[in-house]
Amino acid sequence: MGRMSEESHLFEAMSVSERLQAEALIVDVDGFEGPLDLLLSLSRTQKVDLRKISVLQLAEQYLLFVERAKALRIELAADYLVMAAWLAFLKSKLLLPPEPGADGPSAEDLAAHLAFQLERLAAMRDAAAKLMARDRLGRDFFARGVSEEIERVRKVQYSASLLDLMQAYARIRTRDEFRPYAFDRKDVFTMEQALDRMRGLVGFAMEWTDLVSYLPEGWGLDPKRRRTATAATFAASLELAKQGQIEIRQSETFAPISIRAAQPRNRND
Amino acid sequence: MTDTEKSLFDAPPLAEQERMVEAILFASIEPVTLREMEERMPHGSDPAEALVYLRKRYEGRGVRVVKVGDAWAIRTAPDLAFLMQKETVEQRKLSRAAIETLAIVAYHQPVTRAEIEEIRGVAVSRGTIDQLLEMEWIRFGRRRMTPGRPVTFVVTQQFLDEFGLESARDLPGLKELRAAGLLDNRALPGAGGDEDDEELTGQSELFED
Amino acid sequence: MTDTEKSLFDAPPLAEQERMVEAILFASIEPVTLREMEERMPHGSDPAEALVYLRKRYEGRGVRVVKVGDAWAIRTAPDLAFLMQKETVEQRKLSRAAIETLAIVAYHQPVTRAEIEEIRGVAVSRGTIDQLLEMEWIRFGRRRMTPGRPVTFVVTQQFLDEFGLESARDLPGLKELRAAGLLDNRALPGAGGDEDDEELTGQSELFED
Repeated sequence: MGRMSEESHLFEAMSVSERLQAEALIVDVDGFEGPLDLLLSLSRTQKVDLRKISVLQLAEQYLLFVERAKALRIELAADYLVMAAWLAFLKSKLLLPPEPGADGPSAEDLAAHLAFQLERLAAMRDAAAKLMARDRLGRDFFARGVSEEIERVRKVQYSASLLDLMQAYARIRTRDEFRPYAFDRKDVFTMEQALDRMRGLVGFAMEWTDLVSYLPEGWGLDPKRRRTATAATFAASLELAKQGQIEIRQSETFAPISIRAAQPRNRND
Repeated sequence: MTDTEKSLFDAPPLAEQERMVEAILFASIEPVTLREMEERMPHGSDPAEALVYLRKRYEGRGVRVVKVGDAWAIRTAPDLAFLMQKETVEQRKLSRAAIETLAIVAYHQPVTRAEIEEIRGVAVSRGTIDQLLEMEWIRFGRRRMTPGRPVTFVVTQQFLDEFGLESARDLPGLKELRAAGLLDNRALPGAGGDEDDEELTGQSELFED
Repeated sequence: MTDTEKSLFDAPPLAEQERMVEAILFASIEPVTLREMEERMPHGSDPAEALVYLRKRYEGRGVRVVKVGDAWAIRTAPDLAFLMQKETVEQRKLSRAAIETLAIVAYHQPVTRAEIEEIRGVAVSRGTIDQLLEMEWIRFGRRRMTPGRPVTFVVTQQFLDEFGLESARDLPGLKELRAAGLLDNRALPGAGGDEDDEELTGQSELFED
């Protein structure tokens, strides 16, 4: 009850000049940067510290503003109307006694938050003005007129190792023989050889068998020969797997690789 | 040849280093970081120490040695602005939205677009942010570790240079605003309070170093 | 300028004028004439006199006040010009032609250009030789006592140092190259030791000096 009388009291307290000001605001609606900006302008008419502002009165002023805008058929952006709805809700909450056991923030908390938002916006406005009033580069103080270009000196450092040198020399010496450089193939097991060998064998591999067991005889002991044979056999099995003749698996990195002949049902898939 | 070899072992005397820093700063329009100076000066030089002396030397002179973020520059004394009409650059007219957005980024950094909108109570147009980015007054900061990982904005060294600030800590009235709690990003009551903790890492980060 | 004028217009103190000249010279893109300074400074100022003091102040500093034509400017002290250079060192692999040429010089020194070309089977460009000379990996040896008295090339001490060799004799011979798999055994006709012997005669001249 007390609040109701307070409200009407506030209405009467609005002087003629304040009413005129409120009307001027409507004409100026484009000049506002959103509902919070409008609220901040309206709050100035209260001529009090923002911390002591009457949010209820402010809500009234805002709602009045929106009413007048409607009367003048001024189209207000949606966020102005959202704010109006929220302020109407806040106003009713402020005027009515709190429902016992009601959830959610109290009307006072909501009002305090709105006051905080206004104060923060005002503070930022003020800070922005102070910022823009500072001495500015190019207006009040100046940088060096001309910069001395930093000359980029690119220094190339060439390098070569002894190995490069020896390899180069070896290359020249081999070229002297007028024959293309060729590997000594005595200890090289080629993929073609491996393919030939495996084609004959995989047909019998019904179970998973370690790839190593497919290495040709006499190639497993000397590390160099073993390496080339392993590489060729592996490459050959990849080729056979590609052709669908075998399956290949490895349980994890560095684990033994196993192969077996392709299973008929898999071929039908 | 022998000189460079020598300098590998002995840094030049401090007075020489001061001359070098002086030459480097005079030669550059942009602020120069200590690191850049170090890279250009002979091995073992300590530009930071040389700067202490250089700065003192230029006190009260027509030009001053100023700190800009983590870099240094020489700038004319502001009281001599009247001599510089010829050099004056037309200041770009900024919209109210741009000025306010800039101030919010400076005072609340790192700040998300949603937070800027929350403070101004209105949507921030793409153009406003773009303009500030283009002027190199703001830049993207780290993403916020909240749902959606929104980008944040922070002010640049260029901004500090243009507004004659040593660091964002020197923004006018920053302390008072902090003390008044006006840099907090208080959430609407009942809208979940998680945001507040997050926000405390805002400008407060600036005070820690 | 008379005393009456001076008092009438109340020119700023000389120290102030010095500051002004300093700021003007600093901020100007081009060198500034005395006349221009005078036009920009408060009435009654005497930039010429201020310049005398300013010049003295910058004596021995990292930057100097210099006269450019009939105008004035602030410029880096010449002895600090090295600060205005940024040296970037780029590591690059020596070209194949250069490595081969170097190898031939190392194995066959002293060797003439014609001999290098004969061994490589292609012409050696002037640039390749120049590059190796410039890197101080090869140098001119004695002239060959043959018609035309061609210059010879030998490797330098620096080359030996950089490649970790006591002398060019330490370079692995063909046998070792072969053993290291760098040479194809069967490629050599008459696979005996002839080649090696031949190689030794190539290097033999080395032992003489």
